[in-house]
Amino acid sequence: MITILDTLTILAVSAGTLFFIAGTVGLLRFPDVLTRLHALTKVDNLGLGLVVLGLLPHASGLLGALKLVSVWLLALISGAIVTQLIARAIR
Amino acid sequence: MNSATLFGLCSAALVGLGLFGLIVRPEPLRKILAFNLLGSGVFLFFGVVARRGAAAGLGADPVPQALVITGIVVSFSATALAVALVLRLRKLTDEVTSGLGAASKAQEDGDHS
Amino acid sequence: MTLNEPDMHNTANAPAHRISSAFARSAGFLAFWLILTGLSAADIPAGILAAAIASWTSLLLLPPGRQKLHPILLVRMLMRFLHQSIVAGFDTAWRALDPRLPLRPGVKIYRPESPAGTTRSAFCTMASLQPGLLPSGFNKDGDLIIHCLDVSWPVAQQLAGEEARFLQALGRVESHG
Amino acid sequence: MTIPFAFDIGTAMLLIAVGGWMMVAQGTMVAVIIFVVYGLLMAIAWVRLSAVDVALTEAAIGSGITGMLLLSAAARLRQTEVTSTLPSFPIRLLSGVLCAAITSGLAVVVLLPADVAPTLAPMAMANLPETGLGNPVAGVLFAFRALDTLLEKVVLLLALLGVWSLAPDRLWGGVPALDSYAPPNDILVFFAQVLPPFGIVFAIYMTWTGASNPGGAFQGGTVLAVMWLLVMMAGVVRAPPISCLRLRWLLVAGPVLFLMVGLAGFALAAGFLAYPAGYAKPLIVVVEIGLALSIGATLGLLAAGPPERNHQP
Repeated sequence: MITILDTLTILAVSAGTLFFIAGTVGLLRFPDVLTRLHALTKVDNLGLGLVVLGLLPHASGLLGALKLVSVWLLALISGAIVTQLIARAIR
Repeated sequence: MNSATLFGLCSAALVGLGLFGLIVRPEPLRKILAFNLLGSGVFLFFGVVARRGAAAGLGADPVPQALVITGIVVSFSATALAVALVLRLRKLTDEVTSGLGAASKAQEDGDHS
Repeated sequence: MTLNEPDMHNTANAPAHRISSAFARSAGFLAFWLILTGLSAADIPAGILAAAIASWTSLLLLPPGRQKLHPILLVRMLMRFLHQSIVAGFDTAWRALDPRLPLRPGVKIYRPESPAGTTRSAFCTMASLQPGLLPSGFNKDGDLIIHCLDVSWPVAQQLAGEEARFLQALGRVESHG
Repeated sequence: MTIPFAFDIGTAMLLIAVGGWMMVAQGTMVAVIIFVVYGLLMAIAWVRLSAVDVALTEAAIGSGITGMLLLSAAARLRQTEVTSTLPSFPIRLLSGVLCAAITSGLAVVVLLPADVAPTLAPMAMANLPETGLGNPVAGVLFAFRALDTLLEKVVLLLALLGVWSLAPDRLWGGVPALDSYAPPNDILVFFAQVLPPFGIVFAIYMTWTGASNPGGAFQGGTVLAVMWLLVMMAGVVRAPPISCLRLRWLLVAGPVLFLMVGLAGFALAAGFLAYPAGYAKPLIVVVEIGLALSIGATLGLLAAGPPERNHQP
């Protein structure tokens, strides 16, 4: 039986996957490394965020949900910083 | 065919690839990479043995797993030593080819005595 | 140690301030520990030890500045930031999937208001998740080099607004210099 | 065919493709980057084989810190990279045939398994309650095969001695060249100021939880090592001279503690590396904490390489 929460999970995780695909398409289509960095960080952050959002209803309690969110936050911040490092290095 | 057999075949292929790279690639750092590929193939083979030994409510036999963990750490230390050797060798070769070798060697010997 | 934060004109921190920020950081790290382990009494002593070591390291690496954070402004800024990172994701995904590939990539220069050091780096990190922008280091004059997906975008205007909000939330007074 | 099995087929094929690509890629730097990707794929394969402890170790050591070491080596060698020629075609063909033969031999071993798969899992599980641990892999590492683990720590130290001894005599006791990457006010400095405290909490968690869940001193120590390397590369903390006495104590603290606990087994329990009944778990946790610190220091210094300049106090 599919509940409302399950529907939310399916929708959000599928949307997240779509964004990962869009990010990969950008990675292949964009003309140079700097523009590819845009595709990689911005689109994939949103994709990961949607996957995390979709998994939240299945987390074990509040702390489990916070664990998922902190995975996303750590990926977000390290992605934001490492992109700048790569951009600086290749500019 | 199950997952364990599949990864077993995968590990066989990786061992072959790593060995081939180790023999054929001439650059030292590429040899180190090939050695790591070969090693990870062997570790994966252990993982398959562990998975097939699943018993007593465990997903995999813990003894090969522990051996692999030890193996990964030892393989890292071997890699670090090999990289240091390659870098030192390259430095010495550069000194010799640029004619500085004799001077720096004399200085080192002076410090030594 | 070569640390650039806190501000140069603020060398002597009041001990009370140091202690309060030590407690705040320890509480934060303890919360992180609880997120990792879940609530279990057996793990709490190790968690307190971990939080103490982490906040000691944190104070060593990043001594507290004297700025007074505005919680409401901070939350509003974070909400705005979240919203913008979603917009950025949609924007870039749309550009990637559009068959015409609508890109006008280029570089723009922005002179940041925030003081050099941790504050400016934090601002750059925020800016790197803004739609279409990617800070890629500084030029010789200390100006920020921004790589943009679309150079027709009013980058300087957008960033100036963001930076003003950012500095307000940190409780810093804007100083033009 | 189920969806997980299809996923496994995808993972296995990707592993072989990426491994092959690593061998043929142009440029050492590219090959090293492929190696990091390969390590992460391998970690996924380990999860699929129900070996989460190994997956964590592979991601942290096999991909993470080995990747960092090889990347910096490739960057250093890039300026002076000489084009070496491949061996002649007959030799390549011969080695190809040889390697294919070895692969087929292994494949036959995989496809014709023993009637009853050999396993020590029931024995490990039967004796696990005596140790008080909940993670059977930790039980093997620190109770049933503790000698292996102790000797492995010694191997790590020997490797470090080997790396150090590659320094020229005049630089002995000097400082590894690490802190020359970042200008001041750089974004890397910001990273090194913000991330390490979280890394420390995570490393302690990994070490602490290793007794009953996947994790342990190896993975926790690796996280510590990476955080230390980060602050040293950003120039926030200076790299220590290798003559520093406190550093050397830190390096040997874990193995010495382990050895002392092992020797105490002669007096208090059945023999070398045996634990007195009822005290196994606290002793193992103490040893793991000491080992995590020493492993962190040793791995960090192994990745930092031999000293390259003299220490100026």
